[in-house]
Amino acid sequence: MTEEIIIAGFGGQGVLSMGKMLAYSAIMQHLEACWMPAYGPEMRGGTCNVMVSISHDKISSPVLRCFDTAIILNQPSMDKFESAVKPGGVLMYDPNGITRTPTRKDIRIFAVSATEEATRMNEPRIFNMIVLGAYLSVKPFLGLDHVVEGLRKSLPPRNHKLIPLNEKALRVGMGLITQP
Amino acid sequence: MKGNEALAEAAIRTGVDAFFGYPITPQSEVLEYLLQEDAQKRTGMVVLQTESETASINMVYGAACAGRRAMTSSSSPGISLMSEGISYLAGAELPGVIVNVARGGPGLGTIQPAQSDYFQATKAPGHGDFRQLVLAPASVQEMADFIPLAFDLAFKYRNPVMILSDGVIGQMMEKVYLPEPRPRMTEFPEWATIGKKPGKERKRITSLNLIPLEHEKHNQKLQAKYRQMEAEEIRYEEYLCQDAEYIMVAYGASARIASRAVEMARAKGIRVGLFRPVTLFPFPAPQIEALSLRVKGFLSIEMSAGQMIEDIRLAVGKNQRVEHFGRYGGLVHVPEEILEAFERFYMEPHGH
Amino acid sequence: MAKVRGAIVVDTEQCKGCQVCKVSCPQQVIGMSGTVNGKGYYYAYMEHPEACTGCSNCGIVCPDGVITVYRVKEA
Amino acid sequence: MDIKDIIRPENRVYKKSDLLYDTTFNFCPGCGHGTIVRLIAEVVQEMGIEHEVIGISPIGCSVLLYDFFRFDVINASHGRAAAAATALKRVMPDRYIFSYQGDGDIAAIGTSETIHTCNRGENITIFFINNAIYGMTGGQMAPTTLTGMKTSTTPGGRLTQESGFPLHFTEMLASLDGTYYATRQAVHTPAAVRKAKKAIRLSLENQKLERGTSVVEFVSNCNSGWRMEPVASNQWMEEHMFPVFPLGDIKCEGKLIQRS
Repeated sequence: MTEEIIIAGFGGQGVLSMGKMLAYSAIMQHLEACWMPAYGPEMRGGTCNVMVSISHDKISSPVLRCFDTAIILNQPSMDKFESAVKPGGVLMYDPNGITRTPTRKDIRIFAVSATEEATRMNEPRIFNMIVLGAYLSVKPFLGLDHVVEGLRKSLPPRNHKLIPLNEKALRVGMGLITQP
Repeated sequence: MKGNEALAEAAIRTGVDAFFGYPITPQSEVLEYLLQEDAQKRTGMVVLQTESETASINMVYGAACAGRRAMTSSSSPGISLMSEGISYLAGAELPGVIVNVARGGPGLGTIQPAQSDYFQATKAPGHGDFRQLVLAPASVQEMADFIPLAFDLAFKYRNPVMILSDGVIGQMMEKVYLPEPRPRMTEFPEWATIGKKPGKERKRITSLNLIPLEHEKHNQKLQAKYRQMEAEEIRYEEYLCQDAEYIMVAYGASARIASRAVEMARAKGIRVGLFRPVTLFPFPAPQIEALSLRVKGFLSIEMSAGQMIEDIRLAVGKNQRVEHFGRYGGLVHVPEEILEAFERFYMEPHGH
Repeated sequence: MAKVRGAIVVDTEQCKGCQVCKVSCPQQVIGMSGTVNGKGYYYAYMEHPEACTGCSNCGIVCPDGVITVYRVKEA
Repeated sequence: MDIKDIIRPENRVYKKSDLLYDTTFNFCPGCGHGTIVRLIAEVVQEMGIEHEVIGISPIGCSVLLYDFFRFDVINASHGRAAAAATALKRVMPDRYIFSYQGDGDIAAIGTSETIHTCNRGENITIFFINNAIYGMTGGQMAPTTLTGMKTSTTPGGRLTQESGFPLHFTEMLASLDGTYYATRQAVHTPAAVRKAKKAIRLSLENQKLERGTSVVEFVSNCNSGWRMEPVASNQWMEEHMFPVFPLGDIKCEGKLIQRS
């Protein structure tokens, strides 16, 4: 099994940390994982993306052109990465702020209204966890307990009190996907 | 762990005595990690944010004079500033480890990854007739593993050793097994200037020699050292080379990306292998020469306009065709375009 | 009353004849030789040895450390 | 009493330090460098620290410093002695570390390293020999060259509108919070030598206090660069250098000295 993912949005959405969570969770499940961020000005509020590879085998290239899954969180990323999904792959996006919905017919497309849900829950910070939860329900190869373990590993101890909230967000996300 | 962080943690575990560094993207995590992890408290390691890269390398020089394990880390423009100091280390025969998490140049260039410092690292890290050992990690694991290796080599040869990484390897995260902790040194080499021992002659460390005949002798001694490195220290990795008809040659991040291209080629039934130099100096020329006698062509994959290819051509001589495929200026190849380039060169009937 | 007598020994081969000692001597003891040493310098010497008090001024200003100073109290 | 009766080992009151090799200094006749090197050796010997001291020689006239001292010495690259000193002290805090630098080395190319070393308050001693000229390379303008002074690169005399002003580098260093002691000395007369030697001793003793950096500037002559006889150069130095670079303490025990 090899799963290659791109998560793309803008800085501050938690794109990098979502990717980090995925990578950590995979390692908790004794898989190989590689996390390759687009670094630089992106970290300071511009567009931002991260490539995550998860596999049973040693990971070859950390840099990829085509992906099994694209998680798209803003319109510029949609424009850039819709075409990068492998035929038969998955495109998941948050419709908030998306002006042109994806049109490809050879891939599976899911919408997850994470921004809306996070606002409704009055917890805008857990937006990315809702998206991650949605992803886990589409690609259920990572166990939730491993994800929570990965969360514990990736969060500094002072933020461990937020773990229950994040876990809740993951569960909310898992029930939130719709196929447009 | 990020490559940069793994390298920093390995430095603590290797019992490094001193780290001197100045922030620069994409390697700032090294200095940050050492200070956030309080390396000074963990092992007594001296960690200092310096006023410039020039100061950093000269501090490495100072600590090396005391026989300590000293290192610095920077990225391309910062390494340029260090070149004088690296030359002094080599001239005075001092051990030191310099990490270059390379970015695109020339000039201020870009903060994106590149391999355009190959010439600088392997041919001209500074003025004068000298060489430094160059290790090129291709994974986060090697970022960690090469720290103890680099110090072993630096002390074995009393010579600077460079770890030539790039923004991809420095910034990416992978699973890593950290090296076993080594104790800090308590005994120092006999050549170190740590205060004259009673009854013993005092020591001096310099790279200066105003008598040309003596200086030539000193240089001959250095050259002998470099020949010994070429005989003993070549490191490389072969992937699917056994039955290969074509060889891609790549190091660092390029090697990782090219390995995927090799797999894609194999899936199409093309017998391609990957040869990865791990040491860039000494360059695995004899191994490449041996391969050249039984394959049909080489493709050098670099995040540069073509630098390592010159060493490959020297090794191959007239035996075989050597082509280059590079992305540069901060762009990184993807496996698909490497395969496309390979097919363009070698699979099309009228390849140029 | 005890009289203080002094003397200096100049390493004439290392002396570079700069005369800094000569002008520092409060008793005008030091003169410059009429012949040169192996390096070609006119070196310092005690021109008036009887006047030397061994004050060491010449020794401590000598840039080349070539002067050794001796002193005794004469009964 | 015969001279022979005076010249006996028991009557010896002054001789060159045992911590200097018995070689001729490679300085020009009458050069203050020799006196300063001699004094440093004397102080190290008197303090009994020759097993704990590491000296750093620069680029320039004193590059061969290490040929003279019978204790450990290293040679740093041009201007970077303070950086090397920082590292030596940090990895060996119990050792005495000093650098010995000329005006070009410390106040031109090495300005940044020196300022930041003092600003960090590294517990080291910096000896700074200011002769207002580049001696080794043949008498070019230095940062401390006096206004109007002729050098090979200011043949008509230093013009401030072209080349700026003589740099008061020790005062700059003294203004930094990390600098504990800063003084300006000379070695051209016996009285000056005695004072200078005390300053050298204090600057080294300060290292044990761990209160910051000690800087000792020596206003010195360069009779070759100035194209003068040694004795005349010392007179010229008194008349022209001292008014611009007045002797005396600039900062003691971390406090700036008010001068009238």
